[in-house]
Amino acid sequence: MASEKEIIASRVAQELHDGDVVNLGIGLPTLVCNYLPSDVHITLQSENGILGMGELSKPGTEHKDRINSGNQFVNVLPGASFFDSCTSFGIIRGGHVDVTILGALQVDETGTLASHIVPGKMVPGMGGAMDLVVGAKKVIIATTHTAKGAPKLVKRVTLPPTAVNRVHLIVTELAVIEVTEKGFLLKEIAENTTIEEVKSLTDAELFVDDDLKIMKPFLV
Amino acid sequence: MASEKEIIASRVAQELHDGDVVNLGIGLPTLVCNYLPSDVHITLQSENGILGMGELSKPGTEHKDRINSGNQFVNVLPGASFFDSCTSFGIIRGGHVDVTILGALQVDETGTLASHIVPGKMVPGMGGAMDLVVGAKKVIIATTHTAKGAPKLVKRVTLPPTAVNRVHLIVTELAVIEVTEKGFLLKEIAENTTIEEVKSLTDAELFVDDDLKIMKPFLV
Amino acid sequence: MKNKIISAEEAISFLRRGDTVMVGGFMSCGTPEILMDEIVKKGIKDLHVIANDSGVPGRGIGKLIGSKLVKKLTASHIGLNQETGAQMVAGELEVELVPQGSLAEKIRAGGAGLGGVLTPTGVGTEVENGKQKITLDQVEYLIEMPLKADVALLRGSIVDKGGNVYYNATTKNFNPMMATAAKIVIVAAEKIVEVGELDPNYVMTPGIFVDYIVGGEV
Amino acid sequence: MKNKIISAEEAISFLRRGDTVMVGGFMSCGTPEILMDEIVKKGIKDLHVIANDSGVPGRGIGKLIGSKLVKKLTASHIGLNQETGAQMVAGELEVELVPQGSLAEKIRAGGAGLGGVLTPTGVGTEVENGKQKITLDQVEYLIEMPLKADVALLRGSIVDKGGNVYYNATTKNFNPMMATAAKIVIVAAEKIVEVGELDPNYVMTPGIFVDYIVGGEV
Repeated sequence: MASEKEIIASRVAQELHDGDVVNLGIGLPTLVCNYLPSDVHITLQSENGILGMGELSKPGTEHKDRINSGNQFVNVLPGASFFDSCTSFGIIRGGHVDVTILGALQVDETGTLASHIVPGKMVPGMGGAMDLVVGAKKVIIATTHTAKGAPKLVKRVTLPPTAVNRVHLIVTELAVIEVTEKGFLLKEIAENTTIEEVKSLTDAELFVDDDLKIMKPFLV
Repeated sequence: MASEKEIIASRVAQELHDGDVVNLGIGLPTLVCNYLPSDVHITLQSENGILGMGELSKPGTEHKDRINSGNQFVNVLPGASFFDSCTSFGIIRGGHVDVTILGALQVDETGTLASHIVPGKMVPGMGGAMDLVVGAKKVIIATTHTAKGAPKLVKRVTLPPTAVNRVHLIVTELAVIEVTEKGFLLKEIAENTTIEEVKSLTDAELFVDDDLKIMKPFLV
Repeated sequence: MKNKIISAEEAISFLRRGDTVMVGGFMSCGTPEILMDEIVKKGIKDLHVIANDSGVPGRGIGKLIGSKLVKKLTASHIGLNQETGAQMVAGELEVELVPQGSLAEKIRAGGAGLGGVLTPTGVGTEVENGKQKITLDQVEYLIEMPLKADVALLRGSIVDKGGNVYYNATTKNFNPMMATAAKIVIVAAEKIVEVGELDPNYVMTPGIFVDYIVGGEV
Repeated sequence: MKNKIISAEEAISFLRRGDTVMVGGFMSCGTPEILMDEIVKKGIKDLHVIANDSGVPGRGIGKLIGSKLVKKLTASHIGLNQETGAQMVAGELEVELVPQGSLAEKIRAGGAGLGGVLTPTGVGTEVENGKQKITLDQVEYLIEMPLKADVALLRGSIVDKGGNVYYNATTKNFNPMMATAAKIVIVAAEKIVEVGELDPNYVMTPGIFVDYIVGGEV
């Protein structure tokens, strides 16, 4: 059976269009590339200074000068380019990244994201996340619906926000939810759950789209 | 006999030190290089994007892609570099140019320079001059003492200022004058003039240095 | 991969009367002459041109000035094109002068999503007019706000088919910043090569910024 | 021409206890390891390090953290070095977190003579704390002010004897900005070549910014 992560990653992949410039957060988001339709070619940006990033380097082919933002050795594709961090974040902040896909600790119905800090517990720093969420044209959150049973989709984030009112879409193993002016709009629901269950696992009001669809994660 | 321009350029050359990064304005300032002592090697910056600029390209050796800020074809020296206009003015504004040498329409006893506009008559634009005068560590004005008999060194500029309180030294065919907190300080005087004459041709108070020297333009 | 190579005529069809257009180059070095020629041919009027200067008569932006296609010019210098000054004095052309370094930063800010930069350049001069000032750590700065454009017309020395650009020598100048600050970016290429032929270390404008490539620039 | 090539020991003699030091690199890629080693060897304490991150234990800036030589760290991320977090929690190390793009701009502003930049990044977050906000055209921005340092320690892939630097692939990251923002700039070179061997088009940090070169970086 497919894991939650695979379900989420494959469904997120359907949001990407041919030609998109995409920045993938560390962890789950990096799986998205595995599920791209063959006619969808995207350009991956890595904020440490790459456009046109390829796959992880195979053992024995790593180059010490060529890493991704997750500190892994990577390849680059023909047509790639390298640049400094100011240029990289000019690309990000300037709206030249079409989609960024990130994880979340919490995301609320106003589109505010908390992803970088749990005071007193986990203080890794925001890295490039704040710039990415502010700058990317579309911000997709790829996350499990709950963490240890606690809802991650909430009315107002209680953790320190990473960026305010910037999330467009949330994809979980249970649902696809758009952040609208009214709040969370349930667009798609997984086969193996119910509207009631998704509502009960969401700590904010959930509007059900008139045209609610069944999630079809593994289309490709 | 040496022209006024040659006198000024050769005296300004004595202000440059081995290793200096120098930006020369169009016209008279470009002559300064002709009078450098053989043990003084400077790096010339051209604000259109060169460090390590060389001489003007000889006829037949010009390259269409390689001009200076005065729209002349130039050579570059070994160790040169090319860069974009943002980098170029980062170098200038950031204080990485040791000396800039510019002409003047007027310069006043507070170190304020007017060099880029005569309202209603000459409106070429400031180009890079405002950034250069604000950013260079040392601003030297190389100019004739008067223009058609009218003093260029004045109490307060009447033309629109190019930069305020930024000129350090003024070299004319008659004198070397430092801009101090008190005002114009006469440091050197040409052999063929008198303190009285210089004062009469200067439209501001002129303090005479206790250690007043005779200008020795052609030392090299 | 989308084909980005089009003709000069197709390229200039994206430019409309009254558009704001950034044009790369410094005294025409790095200016896409074939695109200037095509604008003149089509006679697209009332342009707001943002560029370092207005070239010289008959070269670079001078071609647009000479054909009276420019309604407003934002530049740092117009001294080497007497026609620009003449049209300005005659009230036919509005000229907005910006210090060269501030102009470069304003365009960069436009492309990099910055709300502006604080610069000491121009404090106490006419450049202050209409601009907000701010004092930080006892130093006065002008807030220079971002510039953006409808179309950017650039010149690349070597361009790959994906739009990666290499600018030779002093043709670089304002081109890389302008590539980031316009809705439609068109590069006139001196030489077009296959994707993969440019070393990723030598790419000066990543291909994602370039919408269209026109060959045949000289 | 002044000889810029010195030993790691001579280079680190310019660094004093309590200095603010910028260190290039992203997760140690582009960090001058031989200079980190020499600081550890000399045991120079109470440093204020400005860098993207604190490396990993035993690599890059992780070496300085491991030897407890850092009093304050200004960085965007410390998650891959548990020792940094532990020292912070123990009150031994002050950590100032800055969004990565803002950090890059702050260093660039320091080197480029800007009083700061206006960025939308961090508005509504704890990054606002202690910073001035400004609203332009109905958008709120933070004013991010410049960063400067006493010493910058960088890593160059190819460096000519005049100090011109070429950074390969992703070693570039923060190095070019840091080269402009410190009083003393030291580059650890993987390869040193004669002046004139680097194509002027491929120079990523002009030699005027580099005070000293140390060979032998791996």
